[in-house]
This record gives sequence, C-alpha cells and structure tokens, in this order.
Amino acid sequence: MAVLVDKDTRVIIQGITGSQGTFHSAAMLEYGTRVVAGVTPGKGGAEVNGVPVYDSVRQAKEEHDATASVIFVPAPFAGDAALEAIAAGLDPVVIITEHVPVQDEMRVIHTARRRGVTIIGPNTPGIITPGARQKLGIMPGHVFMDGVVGLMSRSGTLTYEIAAGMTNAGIGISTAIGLGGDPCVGLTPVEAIRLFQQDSDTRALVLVGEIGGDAEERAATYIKEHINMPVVAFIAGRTAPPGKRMGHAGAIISGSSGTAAAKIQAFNDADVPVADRPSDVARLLKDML
Amino acid sequence: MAVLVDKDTRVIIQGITGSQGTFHSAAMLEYGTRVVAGVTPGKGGAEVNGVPVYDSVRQAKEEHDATASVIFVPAPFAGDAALEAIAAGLDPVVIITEHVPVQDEMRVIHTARRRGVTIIGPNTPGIITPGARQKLGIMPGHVFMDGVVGLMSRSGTLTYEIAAGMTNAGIGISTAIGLGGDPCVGLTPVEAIRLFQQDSDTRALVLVGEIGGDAEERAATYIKEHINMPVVAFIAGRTAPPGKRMGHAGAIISGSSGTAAAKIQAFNDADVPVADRPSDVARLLKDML
Amino acid sequence: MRNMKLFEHEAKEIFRKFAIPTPPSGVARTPDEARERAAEIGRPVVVKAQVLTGKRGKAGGVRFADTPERAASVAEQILAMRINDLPVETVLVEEKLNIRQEIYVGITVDRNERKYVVIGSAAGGMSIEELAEESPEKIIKRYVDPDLGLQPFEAREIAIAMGFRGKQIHGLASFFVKLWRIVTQYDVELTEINPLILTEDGRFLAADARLNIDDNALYRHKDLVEALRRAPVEQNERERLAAEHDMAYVELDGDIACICNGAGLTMATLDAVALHGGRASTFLDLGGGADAKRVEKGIEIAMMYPKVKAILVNIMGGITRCDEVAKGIVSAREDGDVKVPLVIRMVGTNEEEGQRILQEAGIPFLKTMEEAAAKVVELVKEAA
Amino acid sequence: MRNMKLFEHEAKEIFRKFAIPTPPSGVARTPDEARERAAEIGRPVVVKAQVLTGKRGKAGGVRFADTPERAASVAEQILAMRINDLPVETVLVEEKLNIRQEIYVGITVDRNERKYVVIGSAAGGMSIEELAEESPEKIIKRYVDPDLGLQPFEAREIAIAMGFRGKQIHGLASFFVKLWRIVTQYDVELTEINPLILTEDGRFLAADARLNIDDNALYRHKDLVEALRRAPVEQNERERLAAEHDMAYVELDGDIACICNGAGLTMATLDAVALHGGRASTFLDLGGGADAKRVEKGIEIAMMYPKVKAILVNIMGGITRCDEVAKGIVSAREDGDVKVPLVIRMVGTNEEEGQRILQEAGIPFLKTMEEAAAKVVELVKEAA
Repeated sequence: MAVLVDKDTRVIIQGITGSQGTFHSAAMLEYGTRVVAGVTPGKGGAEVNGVPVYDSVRQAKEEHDATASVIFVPAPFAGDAALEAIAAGLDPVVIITEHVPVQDEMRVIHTARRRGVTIIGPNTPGIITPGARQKLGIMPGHVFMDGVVGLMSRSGTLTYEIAAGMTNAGIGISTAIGLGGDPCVGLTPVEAIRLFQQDSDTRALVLVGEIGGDAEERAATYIKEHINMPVVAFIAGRTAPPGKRMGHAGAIISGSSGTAAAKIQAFNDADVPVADRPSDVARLLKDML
Repeated sequence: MAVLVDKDTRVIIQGITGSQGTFHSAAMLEYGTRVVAGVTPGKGGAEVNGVPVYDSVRQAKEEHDATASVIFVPAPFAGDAALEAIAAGLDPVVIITEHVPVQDEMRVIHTARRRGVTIIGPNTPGIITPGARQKLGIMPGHVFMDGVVGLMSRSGTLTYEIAAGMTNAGIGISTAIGLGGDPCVGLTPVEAIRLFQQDSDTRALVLVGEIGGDAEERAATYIKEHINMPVVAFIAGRTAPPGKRMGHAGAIISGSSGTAAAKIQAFNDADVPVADRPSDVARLLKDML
Repeated sequence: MRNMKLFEHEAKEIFRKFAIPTPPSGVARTPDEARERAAEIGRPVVVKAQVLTGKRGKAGGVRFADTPERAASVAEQILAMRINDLPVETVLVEEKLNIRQEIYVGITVDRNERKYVVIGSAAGGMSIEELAEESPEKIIKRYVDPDLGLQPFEAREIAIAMGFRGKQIHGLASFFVKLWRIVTQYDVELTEINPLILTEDGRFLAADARLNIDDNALYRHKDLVEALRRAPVEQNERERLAAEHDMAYVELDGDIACICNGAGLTMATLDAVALHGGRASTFLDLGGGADAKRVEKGIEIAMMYPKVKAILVNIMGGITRCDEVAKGIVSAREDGDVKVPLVIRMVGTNEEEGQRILQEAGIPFLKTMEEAAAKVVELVKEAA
Repeated sequence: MRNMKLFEHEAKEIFRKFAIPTPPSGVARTPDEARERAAEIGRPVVVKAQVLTGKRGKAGGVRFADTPERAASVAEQILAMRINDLPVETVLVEEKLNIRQEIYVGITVDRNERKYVVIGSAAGGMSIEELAEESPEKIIKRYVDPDLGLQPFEAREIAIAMGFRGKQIHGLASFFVKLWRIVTQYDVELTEINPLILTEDGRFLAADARLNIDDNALYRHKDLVEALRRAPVEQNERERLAAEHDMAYVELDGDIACICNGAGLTMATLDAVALHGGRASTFLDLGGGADAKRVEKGIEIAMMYPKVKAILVNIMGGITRCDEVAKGIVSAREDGDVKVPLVIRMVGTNEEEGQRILQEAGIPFLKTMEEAAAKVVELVKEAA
C-alpha cells in the first residue's frame, strides 16, 4: 500500500497562485496527483490549472475532503502555512519551501508532533508513490518506477540520480520520501523506516544520507535492532572538509559525530552495505533482492 | 480516603525561608502536616522549623520522596515556582500567593493540565483533610472537623465561617478545598466535584461560590446530570452592584452571566438548595444527611 | 480583574508603536489647543472626551467639528463636562473619517477557559455586551492556544469568519496579529478597537482604542507606568488611601460600612446586612493577618466617606488575631475617629483575649454574623 | 546551518542591552585608538583581535597590556596579523579581570532533537568540543521545552548542576535567562560566553561573546543588520557574487570545480572526483530550475578562482532543463570565460535537446557521473 501517500490521498496546494505553486500544481496534475484544491489567502474564488482556490486551508479541506497539503509559500510565511495545515488536520504536510527560519521549523515540527501529524521537509523535493501515480512535490515523476523498495533521502537531485539508476536496473520504488535538506526537518530516517516496516509492499530500503547531524547513525542503530529486510545506504560528503558548509544547511559537521566516516561506520556495524557511488546503489540492491 | 491530600501526602514548601513560609510551615507542622522539605533557591542547606531547605524542588523531591507542594513565594516568582513543582512531578501544587499576573496563571494552569497535575489556587487558603491531620495551606485547622462532607470554595475566611458553623452543628468534613479567588485558577468546581464523586468517604457536598465567571453555573449543570449525593450551595455577593470590583479579582460581573441571581437560578434548576446565610449551610445539610 | 486602564490617546500611542493604523490626531487640554490640533490636521475633525468610562458618546462627549474654530468651541463644551461622575481633563482631536463600515475587534482573558479569547464582529460601533445579547451570531470568538499564541492564519480565519474577502482579509488580520503582540508584551487583560473603521477608500483604521493592563503585572512595565506620568487608576482620596494600604475598598450607595477580613466574607456580610433590610455604604476587606494598626486605619478610611452612618466589623480569626482587631478598634475609638455606632462580631484565633479587651473598653460585641447584621441595621434605623 | 556571525564587540553590545554584565571595553581600529581606550579604562587591559574565527588566542590575537602605551603597541602587532587567513581590522580593548574561575555557557539549536539546548560547564576557557571529548561529565546539557521556553527554574537547575551554590545560583542563572531572551528575540542559532568569568570579588562577567544569527531569519532583523553597518558575512569577491545569485559556493584546496544542481548531488560529485584520484577546488550548487544565464554566471564565478584547472558540470535534470544548461555552457564558452577543460554530464528533462545544442557547439558530454568524474581527473592530470 506504500507509505503516507496512496491512491486515496487528496491534496491541497498552499501557495498555488505563486509561480512555483502554479508550475508544480500543473506538473502534479499531469503526473496523476489528486490535487483537489489550492489555498492563497486573499485569492479565494480564483482557479489555477482548473483547481479551485480558497482563502484558508480549513475552507479547502471542508469543501473537498482533502487529506494532505503541499506548501509552496515563501519562507517568511511557510511556518504559518504549515501550522494552518496542521490545525486543519491535514496529514502529511509537505513543506517544499527552502530557507525557512529554524525557529519556525522547530515550532512547526514540535506542534505537528504533539498533534500526531507527519511533516515532510522543509526544503524537500516531496514524496512520491509511483504505484498510485501520486506525487506531492517537485520531483520528476518519470525517474521513479513502481516497485518494492522504500527510498528515503536528505537530498533532491541526488535522489533522482539514484532513483533513475534503480529504474534503469529494473528496480522499482514503493514510496520515495525526500526528508528535507535542512538541519531541522520533520520526518526523520528512523520514523520513515518505521513506516516502511509496516508497509507490506516494501521489501527493501534505500537510505540516502549526507554529512551533518546524527540521523543516519540513529537509523543504523534502529536497522540493526529492528529491520530484517535488505537495506542499502549512500552517504554524500565523504570528501567535504570539516566545518565547511556545502550548500545544504544540514551539512555542517559538528564535532566528530556527523562525519561521513562515522555514518559509514554505523551502517557497517549494522551490516548495511554503503554504496561508494550513486550507481552502486542499484547494483547492491540487485545482489540483495 | 478524602481527595488530593491524605495521610501519605508528603509536602514541600516553596518559599519556606520567607516570613509567610516560615510562619505557615510551623502552623502546618503543628497541625500534623508531613512537611518533609523546604525550597528557597540560594538557601540550600539551611533549616526552617527543623525542616531542611534545598535549592531546587527537584533536589527536595528526590531526597524526601515528596508528593505535593505549597507555594508561598512572592507573586513575581510564583509562576516560575509552580512550573518548577510541575516539572518535578509534584501533585497537587497549591499556590497560596495572591496578585500573580494573569498571564503567569494561564501558563501554569495550561502546563499543569497538559501534564495531568492539579493546581489549587492561586490566591487560595489551600486544602485540608482533617481526618489525616494534613493541611496544605493557611487555614485555621481547628475549625475543620473530620467527617463526610466535601467542601469547596472560592473564598478564604468565608470558608472558615461555614466550616465553623458545620463543626458547631457536629458536621465534619472529608476534605475542604479553597479553589482560589482569582479569575483564573487551576482546579475548577466541576473538577473538584468529580474528585469528591470518586471518594468513598464523601457523602455530601458544599459549594461556596461568589459572583463572577460561570464556574458555579457549570458546576450546577454537572451536579444535575451526574451527582446523586446531597449538595448545598452558598453564593456571596448577591448585593454587589454590577461592574464594581469587590476585593477578589474574580468578583467582577461581566455581562448578565456571573450574577448571583444567575448562579442561584442554576442551582435551583439542579435541585441544589442555596443557603441565604452562611449559617444556613449547616442547617440545610442537617436536613439532607 | 483589577487593571490599569489607559486613556484612548495613551492606548493609541502604543498602537502606533506596533504599526496599527490610527487616524491623525492630537491631545488638547484647552479649547485653544484643540483649535491648534484641528488646524494641524487641516480637515474636519472629531473631538472626543478622554475619560475611562464607556458610553461617552451617549453622554455627548464625542462631537464633530468642520473648522478649527468649531473644534475649539466643542472642546470647550466637552472639557466642561463630567461623564459618569468623572471630569473631562483632556480631549482627543482626530481626523473625521469617511466611514464605509464600523467593525469591532478585541482580545481579552476568558476566565472560564483560562485562555485569551479573540473577538471580532463586522457589526461594530456598539458595546460588545449589547451585540452579544442582540446578535450573538454576528460575533466571532476564537480561543488562543496558550503554547503557540495567536498565529497569523488564525487571525485570517477570524477575518474570513467575520465576512471579509480578498485583500481585506490581510488588512484586518494584521490588526489581530498586532494586538496580540501588544497583549503578550504588556500583560494586557483587555484591548478593544470599537469602532475599527473601514473607510470609503478601503483602509482599516483604529478609530477608538481601549487597553487595560493587569495590575498584578505592572511591576514588569515600569517604563510604561512612568511614561504615562500618572497614577495607574483614577481614584478618590479614600480609594487612594485604601490602595496604598493594600486594602480592597469599594464605595456603595447605602449607609453601613462593612469592615471584614477576606473578600468572600465581606461580600457575605454585605448580603447579610441586605437580608436584614439595611444597605451597605462600604466594602472594606482588610486582607489576611491584619494587626491593630491596620484595623484602626481601615476604620479611619471608612469614616472618611460621608454616607457612613454605622460600622459593622466582622472578623473571622484565622491568621488574623482577634486581640489585635480589638486593640485596633479600641484605639480608633479613643482617637475619636468613630463618630457613628459600631457593631463588632469576631470569632476565631485569640477570641477570648479580644473579647476581654473590648469588654474593658465597654464595646459590645456579638457572636454571629446574623446577630451583628441585624444589630447594625437596627442602630441605623434608630438613628434615622 | 548558515548564519550571520557577530564580532565579539557587536555581540557584547547586544548583551549589554539585555543587562548581561560585561567588562568595560572599547573598540579600536588603530594603535592610537587602542591607547585612548586603555586610558579611558584606566586599569590593565586585554587587547583582543576581532575576527570571526576560533583559536585567536592560540594564534596570538589576545594580549595583555598594563599601560595605555603597551596597549597601543600590542594593538599594533595584532592589527597587523591575519588569523586563519582573515585580516584583523579592529581590536577590542577591555579591562583585564581578576579571575577566580572560567565558565562556559551557551545556547544552540540541536538539529537532532529539533530543540534549543542550553549548555553549561564550570570548566570553561577551552572549546566546548574539546571539553565534550575530554570530560563529557563536566558538561551540563538541558533541552528547552519549545512551548514554554527556558524558565528561570531551569536556569537555576543548570547552575546547580554545574556545581554552584548560594547567591551564585541566581547570578549564573540570570545569564541563561538573558541569553534565552536574546536567542528568541534575534533568531539566534548559536550564542556562547566562553569564558564567562567569576571574578575574585564574586561577580560574573561575560569576557567573550559569540552570537550567530540564522541567515534565513535576517529579514526579521533589518534593524540589527543596518546597525552593524556591514555585510552579514565575511566573504571574498567570489563568495559575495555567488551569494548575490543565491548559489551555494565553497572553495576547497583542489583544482576541479564541480558545478551541479542540488547540494547532495554536488557533494556526491566531489566524492566521485576523489574516488577517481582527483581533488575538488569548488563546490557550486546552482540550485533548482537554473536557466542558461544562471549556468553561465556559475561558470563565470567558478573561473574566477585561480586554483581551478578544470570544470565538471553535473546536472540531473528535473525542474532544471538540460537545454537551458547547454545554452548556458555554450554561451560561457563563447564569451571566453572558460579557459580550462570542461566536462559535461547531464541527464533528465529535455536531455536530447541539450545534447543537440552541445553537439552543435562541439562540446562533448558524458552520460554517467562516474565517466564524467574519471574524465575530468584524467584531463587535469594530462594538463599537469
């Protein structure tokens, strides 16, 4: 059945009247996503790509029985938009926006956690379930093929790179989740793994991490103790110098934890093979499946 | 077994080194209260009335397995003290202090509610269980006699007046709770009634209210629907002019709700006799017990 | 709830600091100043009495003036008024707006929910109490999550629920968001804008401003209190004295002063007096643990009110000791402060010693509230 | 996390606004100014290089001076230094303290917990990372409840856990409480006082100050940015240009510039270069949806760095269209910007059209990252 997003997911797009929202709502519709409504406060009554626009999430949800939200509103207003989606009971809430202030991120994540809502992102390409032809985000849908591998990643294009490699090798995906490139994001790798663990369609996992934080280390520990299905990992930033920021706000190395070496060691300890190159992911999967 | 406070309650006193804390800790000890420790930050290691003083509630709780707190610290610091007691897991937390800013009260009450802790007060004489010889507060212990009536009140001396009247009439009390005279207080009459409802020792209730708010009206509705034991009410402020503040911050009349007439009507609707005079409370109880 | 009430012009000064749009205005204490303010504004104005009481409009305290001359003359009339027994010492001279719609917005503490509540109505211009009674469906109420505070999306939802659409959603929502900042920053117990004006040209402006600050939190706002350069509350001499001694004191229309310890007991004592056919002149709560001096001071303050024809002292001794109360009463009588009949009822801590002191001084006392209330009413009737 | 770092003297100015005690001090840009500052202080001073990098003490950027003359001469030495390749443009002249104890306190974002964390240690004066490694038991860490924020009682608990007693509990706790106010008010990502000095006479003073503000939140702090009268971050010309165009740009020690779309892909490309024995000079992330102009600008910025001996463009087309990328590359080459070998790998959206454009321009391209990485390393080796 895939995780978080399936054929019954009914999506609203917050910030649909902006250029990003307009462009990607069209792309989502084209892919097959059930985009039922858009929200831009003050533009209620308009229409974008044939989708009706409302002034508030609550109105859009009530009119269209929506279940999930994708947020494209600019960074200064993204936190407020996410809190609005949480308050309206949408789940998951996918925050595409980058450059969201970290205090806003923490507030949103904490509030969502208290209410049992899954936040994906911020700064994420989104989430896609190829088997249901549903994508909530900005990823190119055609690189993802339906299948049995659960993919989770902190990167965007690197994920497409790896997914494309899998597709070329004939390996499909149940659901791919962009966890988001910011230091503070909602859904963590461990939480994502737990979701995949309960999904009968998922029979292997790919975890694409990068330097910074200890989310991968925690995931490795969890995998070691709780996961029996095959898992392959990839870590970007092996050659990043300590302390240098490499674009993703998440990629600072703090202290000795968070280095690529520490993460690779953790996966090795959990008997999870770590691909040297993006293209190795598909090869390793082939061996294990 | 009484409610909230019984023979096993182990009490710490926050602000024990102040004049109020020193005076009332002596009075509590004399009455029989199990005061196990005091807290005044910066005065750890001292002793007051033979009670050891700690720098933090956490230390005091851990050393003495305390279960409840009584707060005498000055108003500007009372909110912080209450949050400290809540964080340390003490329950109930009795806030004697008056003049606590309403924003602090709301924060404390909300936090306590989220953690399942009972706040009594602020601006309360406290709580007393005569059968256990335990009082957490400033009331004169000798006017309360052990018995089967649960007493709850928004007033201080008026409660003593009524309790003394009951004692003179040979009617004892299971537990008496001063709910506090401020507009925003922790334990509400409805919540207090629920506690008494579950207490096998309590076989009748007295509710002493006053003008302002609709706590009494809500209590009346609850009694009508859920309470079978005898209940007697008293409402102070029948002759208070609308809009005038009568000492208790809680006693403003706002709009048409909150008047003595509205409250008395609500009790009448619930078949709860309302005493005209404090001394009538004991008389009415006698008739019903 | 006790609170410090700000004058409209004081509240508007704070509003402007938080970028809440208000019409151009200036304060005047004389007709000449009003003329100057009106000339500075250079358009028709409204001259408004600055008093801390409602219904000033009905009392004639709000008048329009098309010219500076006319502003001076209406200011002269208003400055000569008393509204609800309060003198008008200043007026606010403010540009007269072209009104499309009058709106109500406010934030206050809901004591029952123990939360702040935001209130809005597209039908402003009247008191929210009347509106609530006559058209409750026209009032939008939203409680504020104590953890998160009021969020912009909630402010927009309220504006939408009030019936606004398009850009006006943002325009109105910003008022709630800014008022919320003021509420949290200044320990506000009640703030209202009534009316909030939507002008013919589509702007929202705060045409009135109410801001009441929690007295108990004033220690956190010393700057503000200093900036206002006035006492926190308008008081007469007796009220001022009582506040100075931290006694709760309220004057009423009757003739019996009730001096007690504890607000509930004091209210119950007033009620008992009424049950026996009397009428209270004074609510005076000495508070907990009053000593002889405090009791004497309380009697002294009560006697300053000309309406008082008798005094009823009703003490339930707990922390308060009856011997101290007795000493205070004896001392007050010896000083010649007490020129009216005095009825004493006291029980509780050190009751016997207190009775002894009163007996030695020849002051009778009673054992129950009911007897005491009956007695004091009887004495007043005898004197009449 | 990207952030704006404040100089010590800038951070201390904010500290003082929040009543955090700091020693008397003044900023100097010349030896003469340093002499004046020291004379004003009138006691022995410490002269400290103002640079946005750690370890300035080890580099000789912190020197003591007993007289104003001596202050001038050490200031002259320090102002001539470069620390971690950064010039020293100003020094802070500050009263030298009589130190009883050096303490560490700080507040930062814990990315794993998604909460602020308060950190304290009675063993200050060294970097918290070293301390954490050598004596983890000496570090007290407390997460802050996102709903309530740091409460005074928690600040006291930390001070107690750090080993302080008596009045010092309050003295130290007030630092945490005040730092917390700064953190919430200014979107602080990291603030530290190291060392926080306990003087011989029992006072707590902030002897150093670090304050990093979340870049993403700077739009909320325009006043602060303006008050600093400088760019938010110290940058060279290339970094400034990249930031202006909202590209992520980092310079490294190698010789191959990697220009990609997406941070993860860029990092993976650097790694692939290393796997094939090469070393990257440049991390340049064009971001999502780059058009031809943006690609051209990226190549232009990369070429400005003298170390660059080859360029690897690696594009995974999603929102980014390969035809636009190809146009940008062609345009850059035509402008003569590209003076080194250029290796292109691109796949995804409009891949065929992009390939056609490159082919027409005679620019070869590869299909996989591995091939491209191998190729660029080979070209650099050939050139050497």
